[in-house]
Amino acid sequence: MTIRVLIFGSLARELSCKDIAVDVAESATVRDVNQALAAKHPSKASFFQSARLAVNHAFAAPSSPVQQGDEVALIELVGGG
Amino acid sequence: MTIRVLIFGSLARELSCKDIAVDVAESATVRDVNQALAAKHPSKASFFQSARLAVNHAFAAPSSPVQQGDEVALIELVGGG
Amino acid sequence: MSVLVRILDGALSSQRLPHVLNPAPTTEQVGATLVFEGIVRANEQGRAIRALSYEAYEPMATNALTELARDILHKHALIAITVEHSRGEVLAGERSFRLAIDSPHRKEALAAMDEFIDRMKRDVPIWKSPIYI
Amino acid sequence: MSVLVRILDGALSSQRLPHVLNPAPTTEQVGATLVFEGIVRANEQGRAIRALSYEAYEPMATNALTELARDILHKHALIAITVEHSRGEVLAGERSFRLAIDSPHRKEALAAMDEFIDRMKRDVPIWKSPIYI
Repeated sequence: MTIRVLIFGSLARELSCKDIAVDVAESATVRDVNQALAAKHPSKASFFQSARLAVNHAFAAPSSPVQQGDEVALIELVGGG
Repeated sequence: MTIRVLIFGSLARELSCKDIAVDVAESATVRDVNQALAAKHPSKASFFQSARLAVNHAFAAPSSPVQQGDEVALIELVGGG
Repeated sequence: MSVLVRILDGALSSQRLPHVLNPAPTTEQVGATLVFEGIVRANEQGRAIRALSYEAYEPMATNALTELARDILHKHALIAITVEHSRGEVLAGERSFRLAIDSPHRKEALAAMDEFIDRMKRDVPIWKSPIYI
Repeated sequence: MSVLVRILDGALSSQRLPHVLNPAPTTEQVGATLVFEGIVRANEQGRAIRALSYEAYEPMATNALTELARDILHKHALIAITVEHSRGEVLAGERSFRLAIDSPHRKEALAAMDEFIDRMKRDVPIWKSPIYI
Protein backbone atom coordinates (compact mmCIF):
# COMPACT_ATOMS: atom_id res chain seq x y z
CA MET A 1 0.00 0.00 0.00
CA THR A 2 1.04 3.64 -0.46
CA ILE A 3 1.30 5.92 2.58
CA ARG A 4 1.68 9.67 2.12
CA VAL A 5 3.70 10.99 5.05
CA LEU A 6 2.97 14.66 5.75
CA ILE A 7 6.04 16.85 6.29
CA PHE A 8 6.37 20.40 7.60
CA GLY A 9 8.70 23.28 8.35
CA SER A 10 12.26 23.38 7.08
CA LEU A 11 12.07 19.78 5.82
CA ALA A 12 9.09 20.64 3.61
CA ARG A 13 10.91 23.73 2.34
CA GLU A 14 14.07 21.78 1.65
CA LEU A 15 12.26 19.04 -0.29
CA SER A 16 9.79 21.52 -1.86
CA CYS A 17 6.80 19.35 -1.07
CA LYS A 18 4.17 18.73 1.60
CA ASP A 19 4.34 14.95 1.80
CA ILE A 20 6.46 11.94 0.86
CA ALA A 21 4.77 8.89 -0.64
CA VAL A 22 6.25 5.52 0.38
CA ASP A 23 5.23 1.97 -0.48
CA VAL A 24 5.01 -0.48 2.44
CA ALA A 25 3.48 -3.91 2.97
CA GLU A 26 -0.13 -4.25 4.14
CA SER A 27 1.04 -5.40 7.58
CA ALA A 28 3.48 -2.51 7.92
CA THR A 29 4.42 -0.83 11.17
CA VAL A 30 5.59 2.69 11.92
CA ARG A 31 9.16 1.35 11.85
CA ASP A 32 8.61 0.12 8.29
CA VAL A 33 7.45 3.61 7.26
CA ASN A 34 10.60 5.12 8.79
CA GLN A 35 12.74 2.60 6.88
CA ALA A 36 10.91 3.32 3.62
CA LEU A 37 11.46 7.07 4.11
CA ALA A 38 15.16 6.48 4.77
CA ALA A 39 15.46 4.28 1.65
CA LYS A 40 13.87 7.01 -0.44
CA HIS A 41 16.23 9.70 0.88
CA PRO A 42 19.59 7.98 1.47
CA SER A 43 21.37 11.28 2.15
CA LYS A 44 19.07 11.77 5.16
CA ALA A 45 18.72 8.12 6.12
CA SER A 46 19.62 8.47 9.79
CA PHE A 47 17.23 11.39 10.20
CA PHE A 48 14.30 9.49 8.67
CA GLN A 49 15.08 6.26 10.51
CA SER A 50 14.65 7.94 13.91
CA ALA A 51 12.15 10.69 13.02
CA ARG A 52 9.00 10.64 15.15
CA LEU A 53 5.81 9.80 13.29
CA ALA A 54 2.25 10.54 14.30
CA VAL A 55 -0.55 8.26 13.14
CA ASN A 56 -3.99 9.84 13.11
CA HIS A 57 -2.79 12.82 15.14
CA ALA A 58 -1.02 10.98 17.95
CA PHE A 59 2.64 9.98 18.29
CA ALA A 60 2.97 6.29 17.46
CA ALA A 61 5.50 3.74 18.73
CA PRO A 62 7.76 2.05 16.14
CA SER A 63 5.84 -1.20 16.57
CA SER A 64 2.40 0.34 15.95
CA PRO A 65 0.58 -0.89 12.84
CA VAL A 66 -0.14 1.45 9.94
CA GLN A 67 -3.22 0.90 7.82
CA GLN A 68 -4.45 2.17 4.48
CA GLY A 69 -6.21 5.50 5.07
CA ASP A 70 -4.27 6.39 8.23
CA GLU A 71 -2.99 9.96 8.36
CA VAL A 72 0.74 9.74 8.95
CA ALA A 73 2.82 12.83 9.74
CA LEU A 74 6.50 13.35 10.44
CA ILE A 75 6.81 15.48 13.59
CA GLU A 76 10.36 16.68 14.08
CA LEU A 77 10.60 20.09 15.65
CA VAL A 78 13.66 22.26 15.74
CA GLY A 79 13.18 25.02 18.25
CA GLY A 80 9.53 25.93 17.63
CA GLY A 81 7.70 28.50 19.81
CA MET B 1 26.48 56.61 73.78
CA THR B 2 22.92 55.38 73.31
CA ILE B 3 21.90 53.84 69.98
CA ARG B 4 18.24 53.22 69.21
CA VAL B 5 18.02 50.19 66.96
CA LEU B 6 14.87 50.20 64.80
CA ILE B 7 12.96 46.90 64.68
CA PHE B 8 10.14 45.73 62.42
CA GLY B 9 7.69 42.97 61.62
CA SER B 10 7.07 40.09 63.97
CA LEU B 11 9.96 41.10 66.25
CA ALA B 12 8.40 44.54 66.78
CA ARG B 13 5.02 42.93 67.47
CA GLU B 14 6.53 40.43 69.90
CA LEU B 15 8.42 43.10 71.86
CA SER B 16 5.59 45.64 71.46
CA CYS B 17 7.95 48.42 70.45
CA LYS B 18 9.53 50.04 67.41
CA ASP B 19 13.11 50.23 68.62
CA ILE B 20 15.55 48.93 71.22
CA ALA B 21 17.90 51.37 72.96
CA VAL B 22 21.37 50.04 73.81
CA ASP B 23 24.38 51.66 75.41
CA VAL B 24 27.72 51.18 73.66
CA ALA B 25 31.17 52.80 73.83
CA GLU B 26 31.98 55.82 71.64
CA SER B 27 34.28 53.67 69.49
CA ALA B 28 31.65 50.96 69.05
CA THR B 29 31.26 48.76 66.00
CA VAL B 30 28.23 47.03 64.56
CA ARG B 31 29.39 43.87 66.35
CA ASP B 32 29.22 45.75 69.67
CA VAL B 33 25.65 46.78 68.94
CA ASN B 34 24.74 43.14 68.23
CA GLN B 35 26.33 42.10 71.54
CA ALA B 36 24.51 44.83 73.44
CA LEU B 37 21.18 43.73 71.93
CA ALA B 38 21.92 40.11 72.91
CA ALA B 39 22.80 41.14 76.46
CA LYS B 40 19.53 43.05 76.74
CA HIS B 41 17.46 40.07 75.55
CA PRO B 42 19.23 36.95 76.84
CA SER B 43 16.36 34.68 75.76
CA LYS B 44 17.05 35.71 72.12
CA ALA B 45 20.80 36.14 72.45
CA SER B 46 21.79 34.00 69.47
CA PHE B 47 19.27 35.75 67.23
CA PHE B 48 20.53 39.22 68.17
CA GLN B 49 24.20 38.24 67.96
CA SER B 50 23.87 37.29 64.29
CA ALA B 51 21.04 39.61 63.21
CA ARG B 52 21.92 41.82 60.23
CA LEU B 53 22.08 45.52 60.99
CA ALA B 54 21.83 48.39 58.55
CA VAL B 55 23.58 51.69 59.34
CA ASN B 56 22.18 54.72 57.56
CA HIS B 57 20.11 52.55 55.23
CA ALA B 58 22.81 50.16 54.07
CA PHE B 59 23.80 46.74 55.43
CA ALA B 60 26.93 47.16 57.56
CA ALA B 61 29.74 44.65 58.26
CA PRO B 62 30.33 43.63 61.91
CA SER B 63 33.55 45.64 61.97
CA SER B 64 31.93 48.89 60.73
CA PRO B 65 31.99 51.79 63.18
CA VAL B 66 28.76 53.18 64.63
CA GLN B 67 28.58 56.85 65.55
CA GLN B 68 26.21 58.99 67.54
CA GLY B 69 23.35 60.04 65.25
CA ASP B 70 23.61 57.04 62.90
CA GLU B 71 20.31 55.41 62.01
CA VAL B 72 20.66 51.73 62.93
CA ALA B 73 18.02 49.17 61.92
CA LEU B 74 17.72 45.44 62.47
CA ILE B 75 16.88 43.83 59.12
CA GLU B 76 15.88 40.22 59.58
CA LEU B 77 13.28 39.09 57.09
CA VAL B 78 11.22 35.94 57.34
CA GLY B 79 9.63 35.23 53.98
CA GLY B 80 8.56 38.74 52.95
CA GLY B 81 7.04 39.47 49.48
CA MET C 1 -8.69 23.83 38.03
CA SER C 2 -8.96 24.95 34.45
CA VAL C 3 -7.13 24.71 31.15
CA LEU C 4 -7.74 26.93 28.12
CA VAL C 5 -5.86 26.45 24.84
CA ARG C 6 -6.27 28.58 21.71
CA ILE C 7 -4.42 28.63 18.40
CA LEU C 8 -5.17 31.96 16.76
CA ASP C 9 -4.57 33.44 13.31
CA GLY C 10 -1.80 36.04 13.22
CA ALA C 11 -0.26 37.99 16.09
CA LEU C 12 -1.74 37.72 19.57
CA SER C 13 -3.43 40.82 20.91
CA SER C 14 -1.52 42.78 23.53
CA GLN C 15 -4.68 42.55 25.60
CA ARG C 16 -4.82 39.91 28.24
CA LEU C 17 -7.61 37.40 28.24
CA PRO C 18 -10.20 38.41 30.80
CA HIS C 19 -9.29 35.50 33.09
CA VAL C 20 -5.53 35.97 32.83
CA LEU C 21 -4.15 38.11 35.63
CA ASN C 22 -7.78 38.27 36.66
CA PRO C 23 -8.82 41.25 38.81
CA ALA C 24 -10.80 38.72 40.84
CA PRO C 25 -8.65 35.58 40.94
CA THR C 26 -10.44 32.31 40.31
CA THR C 27 -9.99 30.96 43.80
CA GLU C 28 -8.73 32.05 47.18
CA GLN C 29 -5.77 29.74 46.74
CA VAL C 30 -4.07 31.73 43.95
CA GLY C 31 -0.94 33.26 45.41
CA ALA C 32 1.11 33.63 42.23
CA THR C 33 0.27 34.48 38.65
CA LEU C 34 2.93 34.17 36.00
CA VAL C 35 2.57 35.27 32.38
CA PHE C 36 5.10 34.59 29.67
CA GLU C 37 4.89 36.17 26.23
CA GLY C 38 7.07 35.22 23.30
CA ILE C 39 7.78 38.06 20.88
CA VAL C 40 9.15 37.67 17.36
CA ARG C 41 12.66 39.10 17.31
CA ALA C 42 13.90 41.11 14.34
CA ASN C 43 16.77 38.67 13.78
CA GLU C 44 16.89 34.95 13.18
CA GLN C 45 20.37 33.39 13.28
CA GLY C 46 21.97 36.74 12.56
CA ARG C 47 19.77 37.64 9.58
CA ALA C 48 17.16 40.40 9.64
CA ILE C 49 13.60 39.09 9.31
CA ARG C 50 10.31 40.76 8.59
CA ALA C 51 8.16 38.08 10.22
CA LEU C 52 7.89 34.47 11.27
CA SER C 53 5.31 32.22 9.69
CA TYR C 54 3.87 29.55 12.00
CA GLU C 55 2.38 26.34 10.69
CA ALA C 56 0.29 24.22 13.06
CA TYR C 57 -0.64 20.63 12.28
CA GLU C 58 -4.23 20.50 13.41
CA PRO C 59 -6.03 19.04 15.29
CA MET C 60 -2.88 17.46 16.73
CA ALA C 61 -1.39 20.81 17.75
CA THR C 62 -4.41 21.84 19.82
CA ASN C 63 -4.75 18.32 21.26
CA ALA C 64 -1.07 18.17 22.21
CA LEU C 65 -1.15 21.62 23.84
CA THR C 66 -4.26 20.67 25.80
CA GLU C 67 -2.79 17.37 27.00
CA LEU C 68 0.46 19.09 27.93
CA ALA C 69 -1.40 21.79 29.88
CA ARG C 70 -3.46 19.19 31.77
CA ASP C 71 -0.39 17.15 32.60
CA ILE C 72 1.58 20.19 33.84
CA LEU C 73 -1.44 21.45 35.80
CA HIS C 74 -1.71 18.20 37.76
CA LYS C 75 2.01 17.58 38.13
CA HIS C 76 2.67 21.01 39.65
CA ALA C 77 -0.70 21.30 41.46
CA LEU C 78 -1.58 24.51 39.62
CA ILE C 79 -4.96 26.22 39.57
CA ALA C 80 -5.19 27.35 35.94
CA ILE C 81 -3.23 27.37 32.70
CA THR C 82 -4.04 29.47 29.65
CA VAL C 83 -2.11 28.99 26.42
CA GLU C 84 -2.35 30.99 23.21
CA HIS C 85 -0.23 30.37 20.11
CA SER C 86 -0.26 32.10 16.76
CA ARG C 87 -0.44 30.44 13.40
CA GLY C 88 0.33 32.18 10.12
CA GLU C 89 2.39 35.32 9.85
CA VAL C 90 3.54 37.31 12.91
CA LEU C 91 5.62 40.45 12.31
CA ALA C 92 8.84 41.20 14.19
CA GLY C 93 7.94 42.88 17.50
CA GLU C 94 4.58 41.13 17.72
CA ARG C 95 3.51 38.36 20.11
CA SER C 96 3.23 34.78 18.92
CA PHE C 97 2.87 32.91 22.20
CA ARG C 98 1.40 33.51 25.64
CA LEU C 99 1.35 31.18 28.65
CA ALA C 100 -0.39 32.24 31.86
CA ILE C 101 -0.25 30.21 35.06
CA ASP C 102 -2.24 30.65 38.26
CA SER C 103 -0.68 28.78 41.16
CA PRO C 104 -0.80 28.74 44.95
CA HIS C 105 2.96 29.40 45.06
CA ARG C 106 5.70 30.96 42.96
CA LYS C 107 8.19 28.08 42.78
CA GLU C 108 5.67 25.70 41.23
CA ALA C 109 4.58 28.36 38.73
CA LEU C 110 8.16 28.98 37.57
CA ALA C 111 9.00 25.28 37.33
CA ALA C 112 5.76 24.59 35.45
CA MET C 113 6.42 27.39 32.96
CA ASP C 114 9.92 26.20 32.21
CA GLU C 115 8.79 22.59 31.75
CA PHE C 116 5.76 23.56 29.67
CA ILE C 117 7.79 25.53 27.13
CA ASP C 118 10.54 22.90 26.88
CA ARG C 119 8.01 20.15 26.24
CA MET C 120 5.99 22.29 23.85
CA LYS C 121 9.04 22.94 21.70
CA ARG C 122 9.69 19.20 21.60
CA ASP C 123 6.21 17.70 21.31
CA VAL C 124 3.69 20.17 19.89
CA PRO C 125 3.53 20.15 16.07
CA ILE C 126 3.97 23.86 15.33
CA TRP C 127 6.76 24.93 12.98
CA LYS C 128 8.13 28.37 12.33
CA SER C 129 9.69 29.68 9.13
CA PRO C 130 11.54 32.98 8.83
CA ILE C 131 10.39 35.52 6.28
CA TYR C 132 13.46 37.57 5.46
CA ILE C 133 13.37 41.25 4.63
CA MET D 1 18.27 48.89 29.42
CA SER D 2 15.93 50.25 32.05
CA VAL D 3 14.92 49.72 35.65
CA LEU D 4 11.77 51.06 37.29
CA VAL D 5 10.98 50.51 40.98
CA ARG D 6 7.88 51.71 42.79
CA ILE D 7 6.59 51.13 46.32
CA LEU D 8 2.90 52.00 46.30
CA ASP D 9 0.26 52.45 49.01
CA GLY D 10 -2.25 49.61 49.18
CA ALA D 11 -3.03 46.95 46.58
CA LEU D 12 -1.50 47.17 43.12
CA SER D 13 -3.86 47.92 40.27
CA SER D 14 -4.75 45.04 37.97
CA GLN D 15 -3.71 47.31 35.13
CA ARG D 16 -0.28 46.86 33.74
CA LEU D 17 2.08 49.77 33.60
CA PRO D 18 2.15 51.18 30.08
CA HIS D 19 5.66 49.88 29.47
CA VAL D 20 5.06 46.41 30.89
CA LEU D 21 4.08 43.91 28.22
CA ASN D 22 4.35 46.89 25.96
CA PRO D 23 2.35 46.77 22.72
CA ALA D 24 5.49 48.19 21.06
CA PRO D 25 8.41 46.50 22.83
CA THR D 26 11.27 48.76 23.86
CA THR D 27 13.78 47.26 21.48
CA GLU D 28 13.95 44.82 18.62
CA GLN D 29 15.89 42.46 20.88
CA VAL D 30 12.99 41.63 23.24
CA GLY D 31 12.05 38.01 22.60
CA ALA D 32 10.51 37.18 25.97
CA THR D 33 8.42 39.09 28.45
CA LEU D 34 7.70 37.56 31.83
CA VAL D 35 5.37 39.01 34.46
CA PHE D 36 4.95 37.67 37.97
CA GLU D 37 2.24 38.88 40.31
CA GLY D 38 2.03 37.98 43.97
CA ILE D 39 -1.51 37.81 45.33
CA VAL D 40 -2.46 37.79 49.02
CA ARG D 41 -3.86 34.37 49.84
CA ALA D 42 -6.82 33.99 52.17
CA ASN D 43 -4.80 31.80 54.52
CA GLU D 44 -1.57 32.33 56.37
CA GLN D 45 -0.15 29.26 58.06
CA GLY D 46 -3.54 27.61 58.14
CA ARG D 47 -5.42 30.56 59.62
CA ALA D 48 -7.92 32.65 57.65
CA ILE D 49 -6.78 36.21 57.11
CA ARG D 50 -8.55 39.34 55.95
CA ALA D 51 -5.42 41.09 54.68
CA LEU D 52 -1.68 41.41 54.94
CA SER D 53 -0.10 44.62 56.14
CA TYR D 54 3.26 45.48 54.54
CA GLU D 55 5.79 47.68 56.25
CA ALA D 56 8.67 49.08 54.17
CA TYR D 57 11.74 50.62 55.77
CA GLU D 58 12.35 53.60 53.51
CA PRO D 59 14.42 54.79 51.75
CA MET D 60 16.36 51.55 52.22
CA ALA D 61 13.58 49.41 50.70
CA THR D 62 13.44 51.40 47.45
CA ASN D 63 17.23 51.63 47.29
CA ALA D 64 17.65 47.89 47.86
CA LEU D 65 15.03 47.01 45.22
CA THR D 66 16.69 49.34 42.73
CA GLU D 67 20.17 47.94 43.36
CA LEU D 68 18.84 44.40 43.12
CA ALA D 69 17.07 45.16 39.84
CA ARG D 70 20.21 46.73 38.35
CA ASP D 71 22.35 43.82 39.45
CA ILE D 72 19.96 41.20 38.03
CA LEU D 73 19.56 43.20 34.80
CA HIS D 74 23.28 43.14 34.15
CA LYS D 75 23.94 39.63 35.38
CA HIS D 76 21.27 38.09 33.12
CA ALA D 77 21.73 40.57 30.23
CA LEU D 78 18.09 41.65 30.39
CA ILE D 79 16.55 44.61 28.62
CA ALA D 80 14.17 45.95 31.27
CA ILE D 81 12.94 45.24 34.80
CA THR D 82 9.89 46.79 36.41
CA VAL D 83 9.12 46.17 40.09
CA GLU D 84 6.11 47.27 42.10
CA HIS D 85 5.52 46.41 45.75
CA SER D 86 2.68 47.41 48.05
CA ARG D 87 3.01 48.94 51.46
CA GLY D 88 0.19 49.13 53.97
CA GLU D 89 -2.87 46.91 53.87
CA VAL D 90 -3.63 44.58 50.97
CA LEU D 91 -6.82 42.49 51.15
CA ALA D 92 -6.88 38.75 50.41
CA GLY D 93 -7.23 38.25 46.65
CA GLU D 94 -5.46 41.51 45.84
CA ARG D 95 -1.99 42.02 44.33
CA SER D 96 0.92 43.10 46.51
CA PHE D 97 3.86 42.52 44.18
CA ARG D 98 4.59 42.64 40.47
CA LEU D 99 7.84 41.92 38.65
CA ALA D 100 8.05 42.31 34.88
CA ILE D 101 11.09 41.32 32.86
CA ASP D 102 11.88 42.01 29.19
CA SER D 103 14.65 39.78 27.90
CA PRO D 104 16.09 38.59 24.60
CA HIS D 105 15.44 34.98 25.65
CA ARG D 106 13.18 32.96 27.92
CA LYS D 107 15.76 31.04 29.99
CA GLU D 108 17.44 34.21 31.22
CA ALA D 109 14.07 35.76 32.07
CA LEU D 110 13.01 32.76 34.17
CA ALA D 111 16.35 32.49 35.95
CA ALA D 112 16.35 36.23 36.63
CA MET D 113 12.85 36.14 38.06
CA ASP D 114 13.62 33.28 40.42
CA GLU D 115 16.83 34.92 41.64
CA PHE D 116 15.22 38.35 42.00
CA ILE D 117 12.43 37.10 44.26
CA ASP D 118 14.75 34.93 46.39
CA ARG D 119 17.11 37.82 46.98
CA MET D 120 14.28 40.28 47.55
CA LYS D 121 12.85 38.10 50.31
CA ARG D 122 16.27 37.96 51.95
CA ASP D 123 17.63 41.48 51.44
CA VAL D 124 14.86 44.03 50.90
CA PRO D 125 13.49 45.50 54.16
CA ILE D 126 9.78 44.91 53.68
CA TRP D 127 7.86 43.00 56.34
CA LYS D 128 4.39 41.53 56.21
CA SER D 129 2.00 41.04 59.09
CA PRO D 130 -1.22 39.02 58.88
CA ILE D 131 -4.50 40.68 59.79
CA TYR D 132 -6.76 37.86 60.92
CA ILE D 133 -10.50 37.79 60.34
